[in-house]
Amino acid sequence: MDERLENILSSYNGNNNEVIPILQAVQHEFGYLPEPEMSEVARFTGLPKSRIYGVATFFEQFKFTPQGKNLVVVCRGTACHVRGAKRILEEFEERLDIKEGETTEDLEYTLGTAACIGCCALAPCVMINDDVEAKLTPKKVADYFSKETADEV
Amino acid sequence: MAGLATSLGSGAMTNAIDELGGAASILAIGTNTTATHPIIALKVKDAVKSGAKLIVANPKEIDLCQFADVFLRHKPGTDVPLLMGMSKVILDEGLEDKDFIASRCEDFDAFKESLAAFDLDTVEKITGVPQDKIVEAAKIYAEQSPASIIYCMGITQHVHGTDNVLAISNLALLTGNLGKESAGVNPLRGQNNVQGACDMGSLPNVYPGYQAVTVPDNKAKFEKAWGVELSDQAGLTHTRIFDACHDGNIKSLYLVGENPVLSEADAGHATDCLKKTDFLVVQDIFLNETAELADVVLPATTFAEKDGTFTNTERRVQRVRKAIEPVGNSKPDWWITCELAKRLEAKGFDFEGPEAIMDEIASVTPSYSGISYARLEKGTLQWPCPADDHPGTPFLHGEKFGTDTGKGKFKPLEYRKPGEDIDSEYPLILTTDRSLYHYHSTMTRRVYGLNVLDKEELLNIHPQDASGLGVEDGQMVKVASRRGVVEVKAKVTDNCPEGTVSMTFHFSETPTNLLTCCELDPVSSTPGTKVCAVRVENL
Amino acid sequence: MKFSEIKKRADEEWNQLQQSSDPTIFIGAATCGRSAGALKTKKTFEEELGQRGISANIVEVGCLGPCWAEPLISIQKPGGPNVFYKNVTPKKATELVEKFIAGDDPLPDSALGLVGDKGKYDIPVLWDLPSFKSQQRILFRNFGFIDPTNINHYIANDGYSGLEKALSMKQTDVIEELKTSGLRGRGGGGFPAGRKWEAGFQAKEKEKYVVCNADEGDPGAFMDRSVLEGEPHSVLEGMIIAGYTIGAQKGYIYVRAEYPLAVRRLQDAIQKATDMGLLGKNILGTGFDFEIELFQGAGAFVCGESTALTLSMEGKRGMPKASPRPRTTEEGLFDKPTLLNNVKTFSYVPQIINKGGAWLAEIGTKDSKGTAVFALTGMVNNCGLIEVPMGLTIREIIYEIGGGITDDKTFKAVQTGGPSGGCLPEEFLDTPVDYDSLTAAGSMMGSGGMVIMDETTCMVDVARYFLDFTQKESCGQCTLCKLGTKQMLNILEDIVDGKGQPKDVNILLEIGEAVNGGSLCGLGQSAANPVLTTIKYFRPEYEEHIDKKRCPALACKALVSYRIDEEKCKGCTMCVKACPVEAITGEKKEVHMIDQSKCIQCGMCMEKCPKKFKAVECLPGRLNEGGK
Amino acid sequence: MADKVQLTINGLSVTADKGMTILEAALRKGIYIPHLCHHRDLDPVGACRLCLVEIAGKWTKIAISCKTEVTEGMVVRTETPEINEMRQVAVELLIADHDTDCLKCARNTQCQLQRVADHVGVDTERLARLREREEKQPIDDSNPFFNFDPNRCVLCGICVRTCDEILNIHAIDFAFRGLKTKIAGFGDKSRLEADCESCGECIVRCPVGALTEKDYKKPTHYVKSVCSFCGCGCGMRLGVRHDQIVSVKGDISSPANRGRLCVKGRYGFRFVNSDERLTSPLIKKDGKFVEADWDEALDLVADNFSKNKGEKFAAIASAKATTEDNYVLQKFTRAVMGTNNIDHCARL
Repeated sequence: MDERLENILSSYNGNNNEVIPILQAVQHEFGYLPEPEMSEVARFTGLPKSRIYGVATFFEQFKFTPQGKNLVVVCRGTACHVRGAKRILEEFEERLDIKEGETTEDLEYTLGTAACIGCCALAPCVMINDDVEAKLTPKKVADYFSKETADEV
Repeated sequence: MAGLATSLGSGAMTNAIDELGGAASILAIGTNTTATHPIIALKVKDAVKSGAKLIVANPKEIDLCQFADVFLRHKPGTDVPLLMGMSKVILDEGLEDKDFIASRCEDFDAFKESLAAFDLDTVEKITGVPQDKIVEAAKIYAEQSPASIIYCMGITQHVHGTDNVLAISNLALLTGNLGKESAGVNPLRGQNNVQGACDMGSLPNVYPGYQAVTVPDNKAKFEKAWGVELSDQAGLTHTRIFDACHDGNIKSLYLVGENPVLSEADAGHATDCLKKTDFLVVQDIFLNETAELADVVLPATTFAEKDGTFTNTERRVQRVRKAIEPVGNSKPDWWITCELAKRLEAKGFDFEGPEAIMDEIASVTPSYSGISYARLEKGTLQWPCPADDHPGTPFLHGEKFGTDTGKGKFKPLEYRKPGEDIDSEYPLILTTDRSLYHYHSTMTRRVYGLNVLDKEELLNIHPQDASGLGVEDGQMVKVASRRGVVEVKAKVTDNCPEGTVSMTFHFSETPTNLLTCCELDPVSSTPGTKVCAVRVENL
Repeated sequence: MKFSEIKKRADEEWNQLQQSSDPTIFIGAATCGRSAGALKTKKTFEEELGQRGISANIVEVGCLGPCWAEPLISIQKPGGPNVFYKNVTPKKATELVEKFIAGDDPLPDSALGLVGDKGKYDIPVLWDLPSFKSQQRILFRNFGFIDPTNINHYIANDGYSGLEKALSMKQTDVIEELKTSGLRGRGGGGFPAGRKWEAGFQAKEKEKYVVCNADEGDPGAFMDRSVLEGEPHSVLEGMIIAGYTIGAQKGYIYVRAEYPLAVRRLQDAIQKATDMGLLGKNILGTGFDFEIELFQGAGAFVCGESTALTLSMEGKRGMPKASPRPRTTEEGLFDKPTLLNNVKTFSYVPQIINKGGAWLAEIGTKDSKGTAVFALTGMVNNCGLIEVPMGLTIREIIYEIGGGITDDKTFKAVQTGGPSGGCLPEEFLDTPVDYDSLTAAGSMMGSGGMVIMDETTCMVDVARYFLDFTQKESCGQCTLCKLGTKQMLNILEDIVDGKGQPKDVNILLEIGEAVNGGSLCGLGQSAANPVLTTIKYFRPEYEEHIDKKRCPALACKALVSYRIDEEKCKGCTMCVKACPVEAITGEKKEVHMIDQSKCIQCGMCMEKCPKKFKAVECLPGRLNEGGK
Repeated sequence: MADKVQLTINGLSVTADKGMTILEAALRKGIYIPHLCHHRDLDPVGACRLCLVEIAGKWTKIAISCKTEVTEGMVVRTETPEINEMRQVAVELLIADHDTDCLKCARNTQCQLQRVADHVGVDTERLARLREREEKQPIDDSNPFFNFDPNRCVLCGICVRTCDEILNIHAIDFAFRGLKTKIAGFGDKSRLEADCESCGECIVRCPVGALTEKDYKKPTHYVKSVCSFCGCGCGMRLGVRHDQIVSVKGDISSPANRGRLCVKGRYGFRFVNSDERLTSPLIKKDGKFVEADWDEALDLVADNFSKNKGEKFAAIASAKATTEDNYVLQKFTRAVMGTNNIDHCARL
């Protein structure tokens, strides 16, 4: 068993109600849910593997492929929608050359959406890693990337 | 079988399969139930779902372990100390059923004395099972009544298989878990009709209904019924018959529906014996490995082409019905044997059909007296069914045991080393098990889909052992015992404990039984195929 | 420790801050403040004060409410009032330090309002402002004033005294107070809290649970988050009282993992309450044990539904259980009796116990007591969190508190209740907000989102938006919700795409009624609401899309056209260069023309046309190739 | 009669057992209520929303009949205009999402969706407006005994519940969410790679053509018999067509298995009609087998046996053969050959 997984499991008892917290910890550690780790979680909790998979795939939070270093989450909330979130998403898709839910080939960015990140008064907004970027416009998105590129140079 | 017959008076399952559902605890020892008896395994899981406690005792981590409250992973061949250790815990904790012991059992003191040798320290050392687990299991078994034990070849196929069985019956007697619904000792019989074959006296020492051939009254009864004189000498057992063939003492062997070249322990030896037999008649549905050696092969029909009955592991007699015409020129087994008898000018073999045979069975077999095709048409019957109006018997020993005294007999036991010793040359223990997808081989190997699902023999080996030998998952290895060598693909898995490897024996391409040991249990003559010393080599 | 001692120490700490000889700067540092840059502002204050060698107290506080004014801070100089400043960027912070803290100019232009004695300041009193005047702050009473990570701030402001009082009461008396208060569940259903607690109390089993539903998932709603971030102890206190009342020893808070700050605040609050003996074993020496654990939801809207929520806590897929089934108070988490309430419901409880049920019953309407909390968003000037007495009208909320519609546009509709709610048109502006009035109008209270829409919002598109959400969040279990929402969405997409068919509105109504009537869970049974209410109130807009292929709000790309006004065009070629499909022709200094057959209605030309010309206009409907 | 309940369904007086659901009571009375996700062996989930009924009372309510227990005096109507409208929409939604190439489906005429659609009827105009699922999903034919066609799956969950509740294996479960929900094993791989034991219990219960037996031939009739593999002795019904066994069903009336079968029992019958079956007696001549007729073979054997009576003879019986076969063989050994040298593989 992977040592990192062993560490995670050591703080749990293997009860059924720990399934989601354990998967969250695994995802936090590995960046996604690798199959061998999910198998071990099944064994640890004494639950069928297919059930672990069924639970994991039910929730938005869990990913099954490696994710980008930076996570961009475009809010699709009502307030953001009426203030043009769709254009923001399109701008990110264009800049990153990926579609919603995908990861760039260099594993730098993953682009996602959320039902609402709860910053409605600052709509439209986007969460980049742990930071919220408020009152975005397509231009601000473009600026964000030119700044990134400039930083690299 | 010999074990339970001595201690309880009957070698069969004491309870009906359905009763497992009502058990408060179940001890499954020496049985990989989900693979060998899938439908009984479902009952066990049902019981667990409705609250029963499950104890699994097995050297291998089997599928049933997922449902177990306690998993006792004892070393192969250490069943006696494990079970005796549990008995000792029960007695030490005062959890025994004193009334039951006093009123229904005998020889308790000698048994109690023999328990002294099985203190927990010793038991832990021999079995490798931590003490607290043994205590936990003992308590569950003693306190969660009714308790049922199920066991299979993991108990019987040992050089001291009879001791193993007696250790089980001791445990059940000690806690009064016999003679009532959902409480009992249940050997899960392997073949579909092994119970019927035993009931019918396809055994060297008894007539139908377990009536000993050496008892003059029994001999007289059958001489009268069959109108001939009979031998008063017990015959040879299976393994001895093979030896006698080998030595030329037996000239003619009439072998029906078996494939010893693959299924017999130390199969190399068995093949030798058959080759040396003067005249070998094989009656089967396929030209299998054994039939290849025959002088004459007689084509029999399958169950689908004939009428008759099978008696399942819970003593349930059920009707088999002809669904299609015999394939080609094949004939039912009974018909072929009767034709031979007629050619030998014997009387009493002109049966019109299976129904007439059953009528004769009922007339000479007390436990089948009440069974007829007419009754079976309405439903199944569990023997003993001694009269036409008897409903059959779901569980045995309700009033008294079937022993000479009517009492359950405790048996003092001692620890004896398992079968073959390992040494530096043969450092691993090979134990045999089975696959869900095959039953022996003659039939299932001829079903395409089953061979897709389970296509080849695999040697299960613990990662630790594998890395020590430089063996990787999926590679071919050589397995050698003191009797033979086979090549097989390795499967690295911690289902197998360290020091033990396992294989099935369904594949003629990989004849596992070339390796196994045919040292016999001194009482039952069962070979100890579950413990055999081997060496694994990287190819 | 006795509660009186705890309280004494807390009061001391609080008074010390209040009477400090140093100025105190309160930074609104909830998620909304942080996203607007509050932490940078805070850092600036620290640096500026440090450089000047001014000693001051800097306190992070929860959200006051007016998100439009973030970053929002307040400054209280010794003996002076607490002055709130809006949109405090680092630059503004520097200015405030220089002019107000170091100097004496309170910069009235940057101020929002003040709390306390007005004194010499020429700044309006905060509570007198139109956007606060009709608010009534019960849940929010401490928001913006106390440090949520400082338990003593909470205790000094009557925190945990409700618990102390409850622990001395009989369980049935606690329930009586709740019943008297008329408090109804704030999760949306509006079930009377007293009756629910009573059912929990009466459940026979020994093992019971209290669960706080903090899985706030409605798009446009963030009230619960503000409570968790601004005053987490009030939720804990309510839960502990609940545990005492129904006889539970364990509570869980099911909080969205997408609320990291709220999670941290809760963890901190649980730890501090435990350390003080307000949570855990033998609470306040009464022998009552209660512990609270956090459970982070893994992202599924449906888990806001009670059975889906408890299932997911048990490590299962959050697929709601079909009725008939036992109530959660009989069989909930781990099949044990479970009292499940929303964050806000728990948060009301300490004050109800403290002040008595009759106090809350005074506020609000006959059947809806107390206050309503809304996240007021959309096309309204003052976005933010508001707390108003039940019964206030929608008009008052929008035009007084909200400060009217953005850019002086025309109000078109208000959406409440999240994806399960509905859109109400202008004629409902005078509807009082309470459970029953909103339901009667065809919408619902929900958990408190209120989105304002103006003339530029297309109602068909709004319905499509909500359906898209609901469809994506359907658990996938039952036929009607899973497939019905998808088919409705398909039709709505066709309509906004100009491919609507004459019978579409009827088909939408038929499917919608079947979905609402026959779905398995509460979410499915309200999934069609956005479609049904928009059809009910804005049917002509649908018909215009379908029959005339026009989007009157100019929001549906496929149903608008762009045209260059020949009079206004100066031939600057900005639009020609901007057009991604080369649909615009015309040389420099010549009037440009859009080829309607090539145009994809992206609107880039309109965006790029210099403001001084405003030569590109957007028209409803598609022009033919000749531009007619 | 304390354990009986009297109720009215569609004006008919119905007697039901206490604890029964309305759906069970109605079906037993011969009143059809459309349903897809109900199966008598499994716990109800109420997912298909087809079995809605109206229950009269202080507040008349609509409830799913598969989960609502009967109560004394209950008045139920199964077909009101309101319910029919909802059902019709549900059926149309299912049809639009379903591969409707029925004649090519192995469950044609046995399909519950067909039955429901037939009963409820559809509004063809509305149905035409619904969009079919965009992309067809590949059929999973990896298992040698059955196929899984996701395009015909109605996600009733009967297979998942069967594998869980009846087999306790739980090889498959629902995976993903919403419209993407599907039935999958761990990692959404092929069925062959799932923890599936191929017992076929789910194939038997699938109400539509999603799970079907490979190379299925419909039997002309069934013969009750017993499985010939292990000692469980499962009762089975052999499906016969012409001179072949073409399928096997579990026998619900058998107390040994109550209708359940394992992979060998359900699919292992194919050895019966194997090409490799022995069809004629064989006599070894010069080391090679030569076909013989019965008389020749039997005469040859009898001739040899007659010379080796007594202890020079032994018989090995078969635990696969019938009890009657065994009786005859041991009688032959003892009464004709004069020896007790008979045994079988009881110990193996």
